Amino acid sequence: MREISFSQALNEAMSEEMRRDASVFLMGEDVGVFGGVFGVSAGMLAEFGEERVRDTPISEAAIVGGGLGAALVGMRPIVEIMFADFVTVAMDQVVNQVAKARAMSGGKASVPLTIRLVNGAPGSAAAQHSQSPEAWFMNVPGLKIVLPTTPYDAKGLLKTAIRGDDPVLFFEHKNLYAVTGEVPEEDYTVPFGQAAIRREGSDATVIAIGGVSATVAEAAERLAESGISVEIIDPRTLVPLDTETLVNSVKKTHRAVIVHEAHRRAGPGAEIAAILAEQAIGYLDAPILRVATKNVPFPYNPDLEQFILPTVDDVVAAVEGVVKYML
Amino acid sequence: MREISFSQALNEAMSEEMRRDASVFLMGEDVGVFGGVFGVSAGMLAEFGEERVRDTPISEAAIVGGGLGAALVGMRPIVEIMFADFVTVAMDQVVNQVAKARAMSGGKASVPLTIRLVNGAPGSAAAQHSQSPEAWFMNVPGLKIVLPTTPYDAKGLLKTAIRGDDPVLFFEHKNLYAVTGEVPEEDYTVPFGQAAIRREGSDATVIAIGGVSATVAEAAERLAESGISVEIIDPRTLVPLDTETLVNSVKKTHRAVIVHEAHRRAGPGAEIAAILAEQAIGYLDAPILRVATKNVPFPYNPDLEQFILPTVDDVVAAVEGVVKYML
Amino acid sequence: MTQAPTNLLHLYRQMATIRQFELRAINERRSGLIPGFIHSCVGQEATAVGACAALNRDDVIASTHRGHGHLIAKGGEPKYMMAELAGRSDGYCGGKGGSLHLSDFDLGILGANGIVAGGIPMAAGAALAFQMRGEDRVALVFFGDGAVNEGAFHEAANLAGLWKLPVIFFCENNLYGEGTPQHKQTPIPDLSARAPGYGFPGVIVDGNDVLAVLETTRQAVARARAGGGPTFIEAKTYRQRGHYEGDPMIYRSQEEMEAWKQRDPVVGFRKWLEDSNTVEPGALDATDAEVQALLDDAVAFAAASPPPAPESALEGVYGDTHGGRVF
Amino acid sequence: MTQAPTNLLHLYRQMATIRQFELRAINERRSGLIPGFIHSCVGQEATAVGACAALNRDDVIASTHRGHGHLIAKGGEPKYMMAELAGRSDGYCGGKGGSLHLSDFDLGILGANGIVAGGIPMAAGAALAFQMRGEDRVALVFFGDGAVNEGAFHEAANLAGLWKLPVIFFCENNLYGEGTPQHKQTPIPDLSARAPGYGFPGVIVDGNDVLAVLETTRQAVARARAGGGPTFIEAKTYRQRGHYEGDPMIYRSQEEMEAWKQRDPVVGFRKWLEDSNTVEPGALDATDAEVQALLDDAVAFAAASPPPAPESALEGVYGDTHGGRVF
Ligand SMILES: Cc1ncc(C[n+]2csc(CCOP(=O)(O)OP(=O)(O)O)c2C)c(N)n1
Ligand SMILES: Cc1ncc(C[n+]2csc(CCOP(=O)(O)OP(=O)(O)O)c2C)c(N)n1
Ligand SMILES: [Mg+2]
Ligand SMILES: [Mg+2]
Repeated sequence: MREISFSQALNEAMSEEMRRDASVFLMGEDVGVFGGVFGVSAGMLAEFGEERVRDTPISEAAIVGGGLGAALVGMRPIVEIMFADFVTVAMDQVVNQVAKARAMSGGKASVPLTIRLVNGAPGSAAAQHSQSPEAWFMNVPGLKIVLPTTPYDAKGLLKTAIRGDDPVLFFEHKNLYAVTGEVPEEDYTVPFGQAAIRREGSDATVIAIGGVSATVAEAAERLAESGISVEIIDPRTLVPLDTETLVNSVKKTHRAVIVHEAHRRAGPGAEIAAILAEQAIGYLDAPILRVATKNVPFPYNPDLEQFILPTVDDVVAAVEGVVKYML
Repeated sequence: MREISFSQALNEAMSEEMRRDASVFLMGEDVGVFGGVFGVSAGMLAEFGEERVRDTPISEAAIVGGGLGAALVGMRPIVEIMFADFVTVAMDQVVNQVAKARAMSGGKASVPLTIRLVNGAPGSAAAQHSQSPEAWFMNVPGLKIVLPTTPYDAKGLLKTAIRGDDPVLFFEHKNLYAVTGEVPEEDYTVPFGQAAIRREGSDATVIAIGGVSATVAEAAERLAESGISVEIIDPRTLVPLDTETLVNSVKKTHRAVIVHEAHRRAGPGAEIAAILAEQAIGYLDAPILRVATKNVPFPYNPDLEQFILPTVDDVVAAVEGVVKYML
Repeated sequence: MTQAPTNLLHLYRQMATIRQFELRAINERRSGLIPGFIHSCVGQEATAVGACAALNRDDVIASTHRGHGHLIAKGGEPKYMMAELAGRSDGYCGGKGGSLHLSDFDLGILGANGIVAGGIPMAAGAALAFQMRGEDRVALVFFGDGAVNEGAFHEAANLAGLWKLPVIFFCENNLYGEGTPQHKQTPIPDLSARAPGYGFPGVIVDGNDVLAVLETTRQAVARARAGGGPTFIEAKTYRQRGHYEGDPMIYRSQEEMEAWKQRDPVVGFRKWLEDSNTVEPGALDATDAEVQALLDDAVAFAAASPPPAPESALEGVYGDTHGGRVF
Repeated sequence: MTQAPTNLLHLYRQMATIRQFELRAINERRSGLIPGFIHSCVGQEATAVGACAALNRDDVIASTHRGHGHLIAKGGEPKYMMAELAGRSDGYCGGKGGSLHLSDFDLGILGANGIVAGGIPMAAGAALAFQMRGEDRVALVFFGDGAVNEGAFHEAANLAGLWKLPVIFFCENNLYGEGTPQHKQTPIPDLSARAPGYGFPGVIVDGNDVLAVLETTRQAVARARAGGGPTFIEAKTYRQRGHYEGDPMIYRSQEEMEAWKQRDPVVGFRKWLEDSNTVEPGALDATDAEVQALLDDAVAFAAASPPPAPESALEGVYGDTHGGRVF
């Protein structure tokens, strides 16, 4: 099968959906002429024109709220928040308007709105351009939350988001854009709420959320060399969450380590740990560990940044810890 | 000792600090002439005047950001967000400016800013006036998060917030304002990071966060009647969190139930469950349960609202569940 | 009063319906039928009716916390509204929205809103959709004098001016935002003076003169339909009752309130219709009687409507449930 | 050019320092000394220097992502700035802030900012503190043309106009926000036209003429000190380089860039000083040499400065650690 980049996969998903459905359009800061700050929408302006690939002022609340209004009257907007850190500017629109529109209307309002956000740290981008805020939104009922990790999933999950009737926060990790992988030419979608087992194993379950996929894969390789067999689960969507697959894996391996790049305290791993502590407690042979970004704003210096980020070493140490643990 | 209301305790804390320190002032929507929508600052305008008890336009970002700027040049502002739901409008200021100012400056900036927010549901206030968003901010390093539950704590914790050099989100639950309790006349403070053991017990630890205190106390009474001895821990501050007291209690009782009014998914209970699943796993004789608001926006109808809120029955059932549980 | 070719009796009927709706709702809140808060628009009937009379059925409005009048003027039926205020299953939102979140997408009512200025971006977004699809439709958004100081207003106004969106910014300037007078919220006497900063005209109209409001809105709507872009309409009016029912109103004088009562829009229009012999003799009395009957029916309908089942709180949050999984 | 009684050579020295700082920083980024992004202000030296020359040392500024010039003009020392850009321990923020978060509270520099418009409310807040304490100090906030479309600008401008705060809103209109020209972001030609909507004057100045900028800012500062409230200064200028280093600049023409280079503020001011015999012969060459030496030292200083210890990432987030507990 052909291989394309994660970025190209997203571009294809948007372009194909825009070809098949006139109600789909893209709007955001520098998504048009510039092709997106990370180049994801490169070439789309030429194909679809200024109306449907729409450069906006720097007004995140109006971008998200505008997308909501268009969605409420039948469009299927895709809006881009250049860095996930800036979703704070549009927070009221996301939390109090977009997320709740359907519920407040008694189920009648339909909000087919996809909000693409770029998260992730590496690169000395410092405290305001590095965050992974997905956990905040897990606490806001009404949203769906997607974190693709492969080009295949990126395309298939984005199509599901665009075609669905609910608002979706679609997080794209900076480090993944250049990653390549197999993506079919034919149309396909990837459903929400189905975790992917990225690697089968028996000694410990590692739940790898979003951009840490490569870190975890490398750790698993290294652990395999020392005879530790790791099962890697990629939830793909945090809301809805495929609890079953997570719990079943932990029931099999009896050990769980959760890895993510969001800050550790009250990050997405907290919810997953809590679910396991409720639903799999009797099967656990070790503490549930979380490997995540330390609880400080992202520092600029790359060594400090690296120090607070979850690393391969951290994952290896955590897995070794749970495997060796004696209750 | 004299008894005063929670609301009066807050009023006293602010007034006394304003008397002793000219750099303290209060600013927010209708905090002056109106005395605060919930009456917390009643009478303060008369004593301190318009300069220091400052009615603002409806501009939450400017209120919080204004407080930040004043704090950076040596004031100790208290700003009020009328309903915690509206902090979304000021989210960028809270998350990207206030929380990070010190860290981004290499520890040099001092941000003695207290942000008071009114959280909590009961009363058919519906989806945009009922939320308890404290968990979002637990995921934002740089903030301290306080949830007082008694008049004594309200006064003492608010004084600690005002006198401290860090930004504090101070959540006041609507249901608590009218609660009365003993409060000394003399000056005192309550330190952050020290949980209170509200009731000692041996069969299960119930961690009661914020406004659910009465619900949990009632459940404990009821459980006592059927011979189940509950230990109630009130963390008082979520950041810093008194992990030690929580873990020690669970090591003693071997069972944990966490109760809060924030939505269940990725609420503050997730983090606490995760901590226990890491630090007390070997002591647990039952799943860690969370009793919290169900994962839907707050409905208007009071029965529906009641249905999604954590109730005494829910707490009783959860505790009975963990006590009867056989691993 | 300005003349305009329209069904004047219909305008009167709508104004009388709004007035009666408010008075009945206030009563029914006291009687216990209505559980939540009410922000009545008594005194502001002419803005709602005049503005909506300039719209077609397929045009849309976005409304505010003080939205009952807007809804009725846009075609909302009192019985479904009253049932919603009572939290019943036959309400517009099945009892889940209440006063603050009333909506009806068939009637082009995108929703009341609990967030000041929260609905403004969505109106711009709906207008964008109309423009992109080449439809002859406009969006009109109501907001108060207090709302013009929120960032969401600003961002949406700029976007609408930039893209010449068919949206009307309709400001009901009732001189107060809660307890704070306009001059303590904004440094300028006329809020419409902000419009040129967004590249579109701002006009002032007597908000207690329904025909003047209608004529002004018609011109704005015509301009919008013709591709001329937005207009900011500032309608000077007054709310005769408290910000919410129960408001002690310590922030304004008896004289001021009395003076505005003399300019009551409903009484005034009725008198004008009578004095000018514009309508058949007896038609006004007949209309009043009709309205009474309509409201009697509405209250009876609401009281008879079954409450929603508590478990229904869990429905209608998402458009699908992904294979039956609830999350 | 406008005349103004000031040390003209000092102004030139500052402008030349900024220019050289930027060019050296760009080089050192290529060389690898500087790890993060740089948004250079080459071409905008006159705004920074002219504006800050009107301030006293105890006045404060809030800056932007394009803030190096502002810092130097307010007294920032190139060596500590360069060390910060290099992420070293001797940098202004100990290597934790980087270009986007440079600050020095002793010099009244409240911080660069990674959030467009993010620093505007804090400037208003600092001005509020000065006003409340009766100090003869002002705050000046820099922001770009793109920033005036953010809600934070609007809310802060309204607050400042309302309270007549001693704050100067200094807009560096360089015609673009990233790749999007002003006319695709705002419907009005002059951004200063928004100021009357906030009750204060807006003035336009040639942003490439340092003396004109100085004179205009002086008037605004005098007005602010006299209690007259804010002024919006729109300085028309141009950034000669990309939005960030590496920007392909596909969104603007070679001709446009060339035309503005002809109006280079540093070259122009130097020539004027030379031609008008305002400074001693040789003084300009001597200054250029001084500046070169200063920057050589700065780079050497940065390169020699030890990197912070990775573990120091965990420090400086809070002002205290509550009895040694890290959280
Ligand atoms: C973002 C936000 N801030 C504050 C409030 C609380 N609040 C509700 S209505 C209101 C006053 C609004 O004033 P205005 O816009 O003039 O409308 P009016 O009530 O006069 O109709 C306020 C402050 C809110 N609902 N949302
Ligand atoms: C809230 C927010 N939105 C978007 C960005 C991304 N961004 C950084 S600079 C910039 C352009 C700013 O334009 P302008 O204000 O004119 O300043 P200039 O870069 O021209 O100096 C944008 C969109 C950001 N940093 N913050
Ligand atoms: Mg008003
Ligand atoms: Mg610019």
